[in-house]
Amino acid sequence: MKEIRFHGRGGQGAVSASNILAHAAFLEGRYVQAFLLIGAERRGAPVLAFTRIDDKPIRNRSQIYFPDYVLVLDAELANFVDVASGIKPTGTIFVNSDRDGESFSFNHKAQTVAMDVTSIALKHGLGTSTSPIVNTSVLGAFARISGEVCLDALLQAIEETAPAKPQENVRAAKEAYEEAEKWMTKSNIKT
Amino acid sequence: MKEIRFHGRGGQGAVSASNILAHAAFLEGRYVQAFLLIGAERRGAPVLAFTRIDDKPIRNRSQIYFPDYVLVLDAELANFVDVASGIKPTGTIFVNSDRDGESFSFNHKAQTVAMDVTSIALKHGLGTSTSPIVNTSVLGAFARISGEVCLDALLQAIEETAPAKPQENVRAAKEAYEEAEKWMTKSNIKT
Amino acid sequence: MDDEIKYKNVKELPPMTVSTGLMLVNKTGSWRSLRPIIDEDKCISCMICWKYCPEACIDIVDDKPVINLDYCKGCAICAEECPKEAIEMLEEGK
Amino acid sequence: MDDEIKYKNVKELPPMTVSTGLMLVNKTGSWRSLRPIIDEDKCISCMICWKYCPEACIDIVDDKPVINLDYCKGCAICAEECPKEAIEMLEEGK
Amino acid sequence: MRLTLPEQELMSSGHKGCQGCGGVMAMRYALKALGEDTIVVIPACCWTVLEGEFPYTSLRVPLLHTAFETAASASSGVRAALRVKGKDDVNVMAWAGDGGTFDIGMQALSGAVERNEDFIYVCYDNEGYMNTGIQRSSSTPYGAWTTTTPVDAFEKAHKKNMVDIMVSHDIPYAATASIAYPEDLIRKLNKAKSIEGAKFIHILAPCPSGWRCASNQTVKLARLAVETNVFPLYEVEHGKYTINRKPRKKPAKEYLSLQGRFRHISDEVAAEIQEQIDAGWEKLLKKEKDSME
Amino acid sequence: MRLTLPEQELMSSGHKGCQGCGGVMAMRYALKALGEDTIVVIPACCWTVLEGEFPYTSLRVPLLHTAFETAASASSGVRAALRVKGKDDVNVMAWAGDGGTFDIGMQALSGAVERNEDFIYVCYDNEGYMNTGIQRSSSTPYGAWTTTTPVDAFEKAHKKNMVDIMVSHDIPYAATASIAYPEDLIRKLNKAKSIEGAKFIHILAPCPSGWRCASNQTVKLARLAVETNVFPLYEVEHGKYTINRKPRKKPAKEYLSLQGRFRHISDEVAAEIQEQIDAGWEKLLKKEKDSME
Amino acid sequence: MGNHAAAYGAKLAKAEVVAAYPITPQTQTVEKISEMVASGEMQAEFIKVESEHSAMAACIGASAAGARAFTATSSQGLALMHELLHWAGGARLPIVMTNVNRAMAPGWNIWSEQTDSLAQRDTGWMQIYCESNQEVLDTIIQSFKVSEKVLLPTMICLDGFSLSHTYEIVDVPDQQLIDSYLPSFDPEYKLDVDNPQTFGAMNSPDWYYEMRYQIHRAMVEAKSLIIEANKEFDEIFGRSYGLVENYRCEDAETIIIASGTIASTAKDVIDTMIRNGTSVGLLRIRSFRPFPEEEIREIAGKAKNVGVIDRNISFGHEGVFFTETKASLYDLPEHPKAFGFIAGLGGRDVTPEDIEDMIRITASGDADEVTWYKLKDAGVVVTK
Amino acid sequence: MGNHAAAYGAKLAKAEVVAAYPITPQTQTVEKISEMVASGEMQAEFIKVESEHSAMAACIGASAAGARAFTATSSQGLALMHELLHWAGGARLPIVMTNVNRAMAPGWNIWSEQTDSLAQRDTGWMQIYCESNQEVLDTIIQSFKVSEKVLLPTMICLDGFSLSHTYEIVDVPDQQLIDSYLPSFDPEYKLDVDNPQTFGAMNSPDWYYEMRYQIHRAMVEAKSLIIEANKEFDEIFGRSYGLVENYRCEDAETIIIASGTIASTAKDVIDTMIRNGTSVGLLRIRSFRPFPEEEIREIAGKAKNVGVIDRNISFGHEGVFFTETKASLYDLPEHPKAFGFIAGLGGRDVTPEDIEDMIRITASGDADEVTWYKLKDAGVVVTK
Ligand SMILES: Cc1ncc(C[n+]2csc(CCOP(=O)(O)OP(=O)(O)O)c2C)c(N)n1
Ligand SMILES: Cc1ncc(C[n+]2csc(CCOP(=O)(O)OP(=O)(O)O)c2C)c(N)n1
Ligand code: SF4
Ligand code: SF4
Ligand code: SF4
Ligand code: SF4
Ligand code: SF4
Ligand code: SF4
Ligand SMILES: [Mg+2]
Ligand SMILES: [Mg+2]
Repeated sequence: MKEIRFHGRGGQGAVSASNILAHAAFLEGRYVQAFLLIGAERRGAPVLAFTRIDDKPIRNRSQIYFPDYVLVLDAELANFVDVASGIKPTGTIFVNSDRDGESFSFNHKAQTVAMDVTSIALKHGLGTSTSPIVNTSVLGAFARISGEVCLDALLQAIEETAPAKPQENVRAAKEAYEEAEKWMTKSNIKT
Repeated sequence: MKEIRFHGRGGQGAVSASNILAHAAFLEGRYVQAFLLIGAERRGAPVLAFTRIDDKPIRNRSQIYFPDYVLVLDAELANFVDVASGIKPTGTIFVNSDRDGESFSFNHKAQTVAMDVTSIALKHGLGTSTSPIVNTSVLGAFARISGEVCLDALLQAIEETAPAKPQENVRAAKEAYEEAEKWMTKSNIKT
Repeated sequence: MDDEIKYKNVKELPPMTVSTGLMLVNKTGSWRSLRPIIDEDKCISCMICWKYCPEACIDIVDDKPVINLDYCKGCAICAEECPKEAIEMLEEGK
Repeated sequence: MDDEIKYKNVKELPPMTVSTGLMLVNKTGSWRSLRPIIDEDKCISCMICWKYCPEACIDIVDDKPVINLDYCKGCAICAEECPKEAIEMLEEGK
Repeated sequence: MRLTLPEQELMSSGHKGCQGCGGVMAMRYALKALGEDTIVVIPACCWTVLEGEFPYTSLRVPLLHTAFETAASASSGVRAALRVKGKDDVNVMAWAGDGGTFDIGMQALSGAVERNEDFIYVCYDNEGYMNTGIQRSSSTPYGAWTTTTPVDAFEKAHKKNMVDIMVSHDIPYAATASIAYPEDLIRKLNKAKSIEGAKFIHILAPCPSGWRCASNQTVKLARLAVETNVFPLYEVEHGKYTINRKPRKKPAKEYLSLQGRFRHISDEVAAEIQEQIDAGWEKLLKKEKDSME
Repeated sequence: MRLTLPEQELMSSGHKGCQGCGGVMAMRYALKALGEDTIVVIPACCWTVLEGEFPYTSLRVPLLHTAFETAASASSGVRAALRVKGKDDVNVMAWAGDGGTFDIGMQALSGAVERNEDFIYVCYDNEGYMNTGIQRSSSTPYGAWTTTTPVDAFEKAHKKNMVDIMVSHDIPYAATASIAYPEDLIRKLNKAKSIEGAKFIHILAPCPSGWRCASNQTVKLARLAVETNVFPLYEVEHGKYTINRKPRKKPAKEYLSLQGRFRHISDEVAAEIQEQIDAGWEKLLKKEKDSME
Repeated sequence: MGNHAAAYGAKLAKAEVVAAYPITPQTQTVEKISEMVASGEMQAEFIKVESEHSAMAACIGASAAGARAFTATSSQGLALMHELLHWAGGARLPIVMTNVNRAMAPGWNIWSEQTDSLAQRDTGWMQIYCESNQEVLDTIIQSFKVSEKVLLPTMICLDGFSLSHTYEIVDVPDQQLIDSYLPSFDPEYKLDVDNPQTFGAMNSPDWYYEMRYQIHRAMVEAKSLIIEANKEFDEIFGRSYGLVENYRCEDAETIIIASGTIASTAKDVIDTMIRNGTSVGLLRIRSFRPFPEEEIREIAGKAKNVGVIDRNISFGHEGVFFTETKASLYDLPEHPKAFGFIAGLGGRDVTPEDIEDMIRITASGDADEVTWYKLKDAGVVVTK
Repeated sequence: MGNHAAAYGAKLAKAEVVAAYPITPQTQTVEKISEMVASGEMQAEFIKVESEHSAMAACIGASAAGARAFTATSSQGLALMHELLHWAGGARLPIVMTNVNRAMAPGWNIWSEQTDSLAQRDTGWMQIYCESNQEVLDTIIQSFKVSEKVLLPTMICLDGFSLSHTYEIVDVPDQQLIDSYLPSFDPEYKLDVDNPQTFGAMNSPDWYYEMRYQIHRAMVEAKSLIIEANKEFDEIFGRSYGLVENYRCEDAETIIIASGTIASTAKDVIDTMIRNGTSVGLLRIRSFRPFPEEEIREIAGKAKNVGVIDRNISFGHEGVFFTETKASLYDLPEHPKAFGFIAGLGGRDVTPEDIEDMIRITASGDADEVTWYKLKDAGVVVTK
């Protein structure tokens, strides 16, 4: 089973992201679960969402304490929230940031990957510069980096479940996927 | 234990009568209980009330099925309601009526006593000819005939608990008591 | 709907409290201590008594009011409202 | 009332849900993605920004508005309402 | 012989209403107006008890007894069911006392009127909780005795103005009616029937037991209430007030003095009541005038 | 520097209201008006959640959280307790959303006003159930999208007129207010404080999250609501209407177009809305005039 | 009558705020209090609310603001309060209420049945079932004492009509003695402008669980406080009740468990049967919340057969007292046979003969687990 | 998410009247239904009531008039309906409702706990607790079938957030297949101007008792109908649930009893523990009303130790499942030791590790009768 945690702000789409990811994995024939830790969060406040992916039915309905992946939609959050909490030593933290992954020193074992997908999202007209909607772009990058879902499934999932602008989101995700590809080649990372 | 049942109509004061009787017995140092069988009765409709009197605390809280006395406040009721129901063979049925006791043939064993106390009540200004308030007068007569409570206790009880016109009610009860006395002498009944 | 209904035991009951008979079984004439008597001579058949009777117990028979004493409770509204004072209230049992 | 409250276990709790501390412990500055910057030169101390700030986080210091960034959520109302356009909203982290 | 009301009786004899009950008369008339294709919803009130006892009923139309506060909300459900079944020719009449309307059923009513449910809500008003033995409601008039407003602390609040409140809800039709004027009452119910949406009819229905008067005074009191302007007859269609009767005004005392519940009031209180009635009447006249403009 | 509002802050920073929340501003002003000797009662609404979390609060006055439908009834209890303890100088302020006022708390409010409880009932109106994620309430205006009135079946009912309903209850004082006009708002709360009995203040408090607008538009929208006559500022003292502001009217479109919740509306619907606003304004002018006579 | 006993109890306890709404068969309590407040005999604010829901809300507000609050209701009214019963319990407000037990509609039925109050057993209210009007009055006074110590509300239950409308002798104690027994209410936590605090805010999973535990713990602790309050009451007034009443259960082979007026009537039956040589006793449950688990175990655990009379039904299972009794006897090494009887629903009279019959069935040790006693079923014995 | 599964369930069941009110964490059901009705995808009247109380009242009116009625709520909303829950049960109206289990205020808490619905267990509603969103959807359809046969309403419970807000794979069956499974609602008794009848009139002690018996009897009969409805469902859709789920209890020495999502999580734990040699099984209670007494007896009666996990508390006594389980095992000749665990109140997470721990405590056969599991009490084990 793979467990993924999303960090975002109220209104940024972290919850949709967890659902879309689950949906994508479902399209690949896997069992999935996506949920949120609600604290009746308001617009702007930090929120958490989760996805579980497995090859057999998922019956565990308790929360995720030790994620395999952490996806941070807004790098600013990392200043206030312990985004690396519980991350498995073998895990990956993905941060949407134009800074370098290494500059975030969350956890000595888990690897940190940083990529600026905000610009991608904005390019496709998702949100505004002050509140970009980056969730699908993050997923695109994540799909490539983690290899947990294939691009086609992801794009189909976005098309089927994005709350608005499906095509724009699909395009953004695709571009982010490709950017991640480049980034990996550049960083010499294989999966 | 003595068990008494009252028959009246909604608005005629049968319930007060059962309370006053209980109160009188209480003043004589006895244990008492008074209650009603409510069917959400409306003005004019037949109603039932009950009194229990005993020398020890009364714990039985079920209804009275086999009364020692039945007091009928309105003789007309006898045409529609089985006022003699369950009366003990040794019991007494008192009917407020200007007819003769014998003319009521409720039950072969129990004795039936009839007396017109309506006129007494009216004389003392209790109610109107179309709706006389006879409850205290009935109790006055009952006190004499049954000997279950003494006149003084009854009068005190009336004074303390009558919902209105205490003095008039006291006088009516007293007169009814005296009338009953006469009636008993006349009928050659001793208690 | 007008007949008396006698359930003998739980098996005969409907599943819920559903009333299928009419209260006509309840002869409210027993409540009466005053009995209305219509003076046919005075009556002009205006049917005001019929109109106001809360028991709906004044029948119209041959264009005349006829009180159904099975149900009349003796409220005396008819007597009060009759424009011809054609209704008198007598004490029951007298 | 302004301090942090740390209950360690049930025995330290009050008997019911009673709040005795202030939400000042909750530094809502972390919610902000835009940061208001007051241009002191433009500012005329009208205090309209202070008046409308939903966070009550603009302090009055020496008759001038000073934004407490611990709490400012970056809603930009102050900037919008300032008659002198003396407040600019900058992206956080930039 | 000419009958001024429909002859059909949809309320049977044998019910358990008190002698001379005004609330019973109100139902008799309402059903005469609405006819057989009517479903009645009754929350807790005198009508709950007087209507019948399992397995008997005194209505020849379908009747749903429901919880005290739910006349309007349960009726909404009935209407929705009829709508979904395509039965659009059936009247839904909610039938509640003043307690069930002014007090505990207020919110359900407000909500249903806001939704503009297609139903006729009738409040038969006996100015108190009579079924439980004469307690005050917010319909109890100033000055009245009830068991919860004993004579040394008689009712001090003024009767809530439900018709006005309904009008403030933009109800298509609201009206007052009286059991002393059955023809008018029936006309109003017929009009209500013809209007789509929520309708509110407020019927004054004297209660001999609670008003402490003789059982033969019901109609007389209801009539006096109109003739003294204690309870004016009027209707409001889409905000337009029409006063149906502008009587040559009788003094309130005529009305008050017949009722035991006002027996305790002093001359001053009686004068106050008279003033209030006069002021209320003026206000109503003004509303009529204002709304005509 | 001259402050137009009292300086004292009885609402602290650190609360959890959304960025730019109008409801938060409303409370800030209300407490500035009423001061420290105030007990606040809050039923379920956004304020329940944003106010704080055990063991923290953002109010420096006593606050009782209570069930959704009980703002007015729980406040009645608080007032009774104060009265029995002889503490007559304490304000009791019920603070509820539009859902808690127009809908589920309607009856408790109606009852409390009927009893003329000595309290100030404030409804901060964001025109929907925002705490649960933007569902319609009976305050939601015609034309608006909410999650229960989706764009293909947008809200069709008109906003319930709570002030009128309160006036029909003979309330001593009722007023509208706006977070764009805090001085007026504070004046009204001060007036409410000075009047014995029940007071109702209806504050329009835009909600960026639910109205689908930028967080910096709150004050602007509230101002536009007044300037377009969508939400006129007026007060009613013992039935007398006074309009506090008669703006040179702006077109409603200016107001509507800033809000995502109206994005779907066609020109026809927009025109309808404009008509309704105009009609409402005329009606209000007439009420003012009529009630002055 | 019981309703007046309740009113006098509230008066003697110096309830400061009363918010109540009439309902048969509780109405006379509201009426009597109105009267006493109107005449000045009782110094309280009486809020004439528009529903029971608002009655409880007003009591909550008043109690939170530090006033002693009282209300009274029955059946539908109690049910209408349900959400706020949870509220009062969760808020730890020592409100005292009498509930006249009445059957729930539909069909409408105004007579005695305890389903109404038993259906509130999870709301955090203490529940005391009385068998006499004296007990009603005394319990109100005791309950304020206990409630205010443990910060939990108490519901005092009396059977409709058979107590509420029954006149009997009730000693109305002297106010001064009551005052010496029951101190005035001065809670540490309350709405107070001089010490502003917020009550009932969001409580996340961090501490909510512990808050709930505290409610539970307080109610468990109330057991000894109820006993203590009774003892103290006894010393002054010569009357005491306890959590349960052990009526001649010593060495009884058969024990019948009942509450309210059925228990009262049963005492006569027990006396007669013992006189006739049957080994039988009555365990009257007075406090149902807190649940007197230990007491039941101790008293009924030794019997051979236990019969539980339930004037209530939890549809789809069995009588509530029966379930909870069995559960409390569960872990005894050897436990009695238990039989449940559903009886007296909707005011069906339970006579001494009926009780004797149920005792005999129990004593036989051979019956269905649950019997719907005297179900009109053409003589067929009916079990669940 | 579970809330959408509920909405689709209602749609597939062709609910004709929906009257509902939003509340966290149920809101999305109301929203989804609004949407589907607005778009014409669902043919129903949706009444946007002003409170849950009116929601239930409207459902009562609609159902009495012969329409299939559905609603959804949670916690405070459910509690506000309480009087009308009794009404719907007493009136024998086959309304179906989903309740998202959430803790009761105060303090406000929107997270999972089952006290809200368990506190309704005496109202005459059937209660089914689900462990997955598929089960929620399927159960709505099954419940209309059963409800309409026995004329009783059903409440379907799902844990707040952990089901209501959890996205997972749900098979939405074909409408035609559903139609073949679930016939349209055509009740014999209803408000009908062509056959006027009166519902819910005064019912005196003469027959009220028998009416109550019938409700009870109908619910007991529902047991076999639930099983049947599941079987039939299984034949068409290949899924079946039953009154309880016996998860690897055969010959298990230790059996843990749980419901809802805790039971779901427990399955993983059981598998692991069995793999590691522990003799353990899970009895998941699905139908709490009607109460599956026989099933519990049969499955759990043979174990040595039984642990009951309650995500609820009946203050002053213990967990509701624990009480009722013990009561149902009471008259077995030899019965297991029983241990109660209060866990997960107010959304406190119950992890696989926690469950394993509770199983171990149970298996040890040596623990306090009731444990407040993981109470923050500085390591002290806390018992009731
Ligand atoms: C929730 C609830 N509270 C109280 C009652 C008791 N109750 C039944 S009828 C009634 C009074 C009804 O008054 P109103 O509506 O004016 O009708 P009336 O009896 O006067 O005809 C009351 C208080 C009830 N049935 N349900
Ligand atoms: C009895 C009950 N029903 C539903 C809810 C859920 N609920 C809490 S707040 C809320 C909406 C509040 O709307 P409003 O009063 O307008 O305040 P807002 O959230 O918009 O500020 C709802 C539906 C509840 N807490 N209690
Ligand atoms: S009211 Fe009088 S005159 Fe008219 S029909 Fe009746 S009895 Fe005859
Ligand atoms: S007395 Fe009353 S009930 Fe009898 S007929 Fe006349 S009006 Fe009708
Ligand atoms: S509103 Fe602008 S000008 Fe006025 S005080 Fe603030 S910053 Fe200065
Ligand atoms: S941006 Fe908003 S929160 Fe920050 S200071 Fe300005 S008004 Fe206040
Ligand atoms: S109490 Fe009044 S309203 Fe009720 S039945 Fe009697 S007369 Fe009619
Ligand atoms: S949802 Fe609206 S009302 Fe609620 S806190 Fe956010 S902005 Fe304020
Ligand atoms: Mg009334
Ligand atoms: Mg709102």
